[in-house]
Amino acid sequence: MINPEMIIHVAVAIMGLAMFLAMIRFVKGPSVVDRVVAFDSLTVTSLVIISIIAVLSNRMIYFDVAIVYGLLSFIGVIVVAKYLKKGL
Amino acid sequence: MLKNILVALVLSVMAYMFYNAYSSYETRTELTGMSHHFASKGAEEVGAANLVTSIIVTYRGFDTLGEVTILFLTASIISFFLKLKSGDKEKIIRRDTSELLVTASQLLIPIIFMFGIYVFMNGHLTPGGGFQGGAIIATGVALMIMANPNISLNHNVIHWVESISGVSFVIIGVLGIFLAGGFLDNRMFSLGEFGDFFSAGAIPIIYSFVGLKVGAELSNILNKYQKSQKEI
Amino acid sequence: MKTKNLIVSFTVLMIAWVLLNWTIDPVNLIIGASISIFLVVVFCSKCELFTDIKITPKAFIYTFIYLFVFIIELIKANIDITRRVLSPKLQINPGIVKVKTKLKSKMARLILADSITLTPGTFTLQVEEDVFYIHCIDTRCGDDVEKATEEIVRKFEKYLEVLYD
Amino acid sequence: METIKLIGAIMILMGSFSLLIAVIGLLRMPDVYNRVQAGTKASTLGAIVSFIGVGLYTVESWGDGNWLGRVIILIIFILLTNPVSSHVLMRVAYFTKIPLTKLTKTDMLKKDGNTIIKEGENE
Repeated sequence: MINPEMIIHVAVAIMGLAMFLAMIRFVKGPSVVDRVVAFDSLTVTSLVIISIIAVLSNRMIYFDVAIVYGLLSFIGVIVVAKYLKKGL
Repeated sequence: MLKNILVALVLSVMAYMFYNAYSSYETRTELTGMSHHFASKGAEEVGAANLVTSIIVTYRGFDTLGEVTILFLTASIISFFLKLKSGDKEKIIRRDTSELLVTASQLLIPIIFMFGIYVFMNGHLTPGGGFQGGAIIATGVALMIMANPNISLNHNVIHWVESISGVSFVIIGVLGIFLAGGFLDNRMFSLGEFGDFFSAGAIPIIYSFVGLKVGAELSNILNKYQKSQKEI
Repeated sequence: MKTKNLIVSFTVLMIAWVLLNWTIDPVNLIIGASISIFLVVVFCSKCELFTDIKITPKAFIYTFIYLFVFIIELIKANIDITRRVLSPKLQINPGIVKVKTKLKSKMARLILADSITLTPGTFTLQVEEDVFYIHCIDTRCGDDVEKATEEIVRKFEKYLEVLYD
Repeated sequence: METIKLIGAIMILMGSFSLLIAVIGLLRMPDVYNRVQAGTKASTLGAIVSFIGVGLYTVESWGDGNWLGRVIILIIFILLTNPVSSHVLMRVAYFTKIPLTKLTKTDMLKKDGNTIIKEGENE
């Protein structure tokens, strides 16, 4: 039988690679929107990683952190959008 | 060039300071006297599953009152300075918000408020509590302001919520002197069963007031920002 | 239908509360209900999110059919994106096309736009009254509005018409 | 029990692949609009599949803990907010006149004359 925890560790490694690649786009991105998109996918990836950490350390309470983080990323994207359109 | 050198200088000084702080850091292997008392007796004395909450609201309840006051002061100062800047004339192009964002925000805002209320009512069981819940509520207000730029929040409602929750916080603290051991003593109500929703005496009530007060203060700041934008 | 809007909003908030607490302890439910009533009175008396929703057995069945169709489309979208992204030569043919929708209800339009965003190769760029401008990663229909509507919108619209007036 | 846990772990793995695809799309696509498309679709599905996997992985504590409720809330939240925020972002990209790629075949919004910009600049 394959150990499920091993598979999760592999998945986390892949997500780490994804975050690294997103960082490249974040640094390179010619426009602000590019950077925000890269940041958005970074956030989603880290949401998943937070939830996996919650599972592995068996702490349900970390899920609240994930929910609040998701909420803040949503608000953050809208704030940047408002800023770019000039005017709150 | 000079600017770059200055920035590099400041950064290196900061790096040196951080290095010093880091190199002199040792992990504590045992609790100090005070924290030993909190860690061993806290759960049974206060009855809250979250030890941090019990310290913030009961043992150090007076400090929390001070922190909320500091936040109030900050909000007042920010609003004072924002009013001054209304002289600037700068053209702001306003485009109407996307219809989808308006609809989605109408759907999301009640749920965000619900989550904020959940966070500060469960402060004695889960991480979070008054300050965090208040911040979540303020996030909801921020979404509301951004989705409808023409909205004007009722100034009086925010002030009433803030004042009433602040006064209630103090009143519960004073009640603690008469009904239990001292100021902000949570044992005026029964401690209940450990880990239950209704446990830890007055902590959920105190934390709800803290949450409402923090939420109202932060909303006040956001509201002032929006007002100052409009005047331009 | 003011009351229907309030009742549906209340139900949504109660579901959120129960999911957060994950208990059906009566005292807890009463607290949740009072918070929900407060929030509904404050926020949902002005908005008209659910005024047009239909609460009939047919609508109930169609909700599940809609979810099924949506999930199939979501998986298809990802296979599509994977194929495009991983192929050595980028096979893209982007463009902005125009489609028309008959839906009037705000909520139905939100669901429609979200669904379009998450389905293969299409993305809602701009919403004006009955016109959606859609950025396609692969435009096959060009400037033909009718054809684009048939291809992109109809598959969701026919279910949403049943769910919302 | 073990099998459900394994299925959950495999779903998390699938989700992580989808997130990787999203980021590769971000890197390879030629302009902002196609990047947003690839990024949003793949990362939304990746997150949802991963959260379902997390929900299945914690099968042992469905009875007492509230894992499942929070997982459901997160899934609904992602499904609702991610398309909306990307839509707002792409709209901003269009209105700040970030150019479309040269491969673009047709632009109906430009042909119709976008009314939103005109209205805005009157003010």
